[in-house]
Amino acid sequence: MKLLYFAWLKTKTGMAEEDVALPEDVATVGELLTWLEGRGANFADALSDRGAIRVAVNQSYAKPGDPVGPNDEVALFPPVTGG
Amino acid sequence: MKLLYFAWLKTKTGMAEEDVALPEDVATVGELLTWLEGRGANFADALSDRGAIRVAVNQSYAKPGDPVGPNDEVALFPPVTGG
Amino acid sequence: MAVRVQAEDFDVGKELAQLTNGNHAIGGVAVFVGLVRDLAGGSEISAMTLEHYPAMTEKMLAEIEAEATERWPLEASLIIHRFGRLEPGDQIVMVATASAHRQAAFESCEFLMDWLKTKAPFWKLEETDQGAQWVDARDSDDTAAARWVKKDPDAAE
Amino acid sequence: MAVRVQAEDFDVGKELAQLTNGNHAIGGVAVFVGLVRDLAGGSEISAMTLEHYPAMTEKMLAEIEAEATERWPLEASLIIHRFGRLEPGDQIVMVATASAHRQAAFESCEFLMDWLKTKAPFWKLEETDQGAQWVDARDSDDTAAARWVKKDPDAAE
Repeated sequence: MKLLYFAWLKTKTGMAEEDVALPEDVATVGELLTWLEGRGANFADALSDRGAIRVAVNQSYAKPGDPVGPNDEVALFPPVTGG
Repeated sequence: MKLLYFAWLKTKTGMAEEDVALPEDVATVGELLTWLEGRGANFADALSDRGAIRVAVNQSYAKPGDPVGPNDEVALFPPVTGG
Repeated sequence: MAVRVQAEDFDVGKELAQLTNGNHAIGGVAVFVGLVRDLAGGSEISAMTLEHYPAMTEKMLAEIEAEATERWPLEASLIIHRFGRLEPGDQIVMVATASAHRQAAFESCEFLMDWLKTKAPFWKLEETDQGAQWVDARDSDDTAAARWVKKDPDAAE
Repeated sequence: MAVRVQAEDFDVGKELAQLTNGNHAIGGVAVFVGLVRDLAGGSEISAMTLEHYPAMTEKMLAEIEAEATERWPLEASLIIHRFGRLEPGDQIVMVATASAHRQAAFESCEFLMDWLKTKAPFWKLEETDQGAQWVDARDSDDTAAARWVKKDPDAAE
């Protein structure tokens, strides 16, 4: 799976993008976030406020229950502030 | 008093502007319209639908009860259609 | 804050650049540009002539703009309205309002257009293949303008 | 109907001329132009950097525009959004909608701006004398966007 991080999620995780091998029990957006939290202090910090995080799966907004798979591009970012 | 006519009020009355000497009993916008109606068939026709006529006294919208005097500029026109 | 009534065309880009130039408190500019359409009712329009009442026009537009400035926190505003003969595609009117935030800009721009449509002394004479005819005022314009009328809580007397 | 995401500045006048050119069914064009302000909260802003998610941005903007086109009878529309480093007074975004009547133009332009503010994947990093900081999303933007959510009468199931 390809993971992308934007804005302060990039700063806090310390990376803009990475390729990860998903554990078999990670099948939804919510499970992905929980798994990512366990990957270290920087991820735990970055993901501590779930309400402040938006997720896009293959460039479309996704909810916690939406499915994710190994070939997906998943982006994590704060609420948008353009315009 | 200076009278101005715009749009189809100009076409129907046959004039764009005129100077008139007001009869002494004409003191309001409503009385002015009634007096004008009696000045001939073209005026009677032009003023037959009071609801379709707007009046401005000295370049400000006026109501039937508002006063008019010999030194005023009074304009008669249909509802505006600019913009 | 400016109002112009003119026969000449105007350049929207230049006007906007002038309106906002150097004022870094402006976060958004709402603009409306009205154009001559080639259809009215069912008739093809070849041209139109905008008549107006010059002594009253600038006075009304200035009043309308002053009210917008009082009701919304505007950094700048502009109204340009043309008169004379215009053809389909020609620009008729431009209203622009600039504010720190977009909602004030949008609202005041709509307010100005609605009042201009119902208060500013302009009349359109359309040339169609049926001959020339004066455009009728639209009820929907009155309805649009009515939504801005302030309800005065002290008006009981 | 067009969407552009670019680092370069844009010329509002030229874009509008291109948008309306030759289409005489257009009676009105509503436009919004967003500019960089020099103040945020209490801090002076010297510049900002707009980050975005390129693969998603054009997709979202195209979806937003398609929905506007479905909901209002638009003759033409345009969204331009910049990214990269911008300074106070610089143009960030332009949305323009053209329709036969002004109400459709105004409403769809506001709709596009509201959705763009809450859906398009852009993030502002402001440089102030306190250092650089990511701008927080504003609740008022969510509120503004929420007013466009259609209530589906068949949604009982």
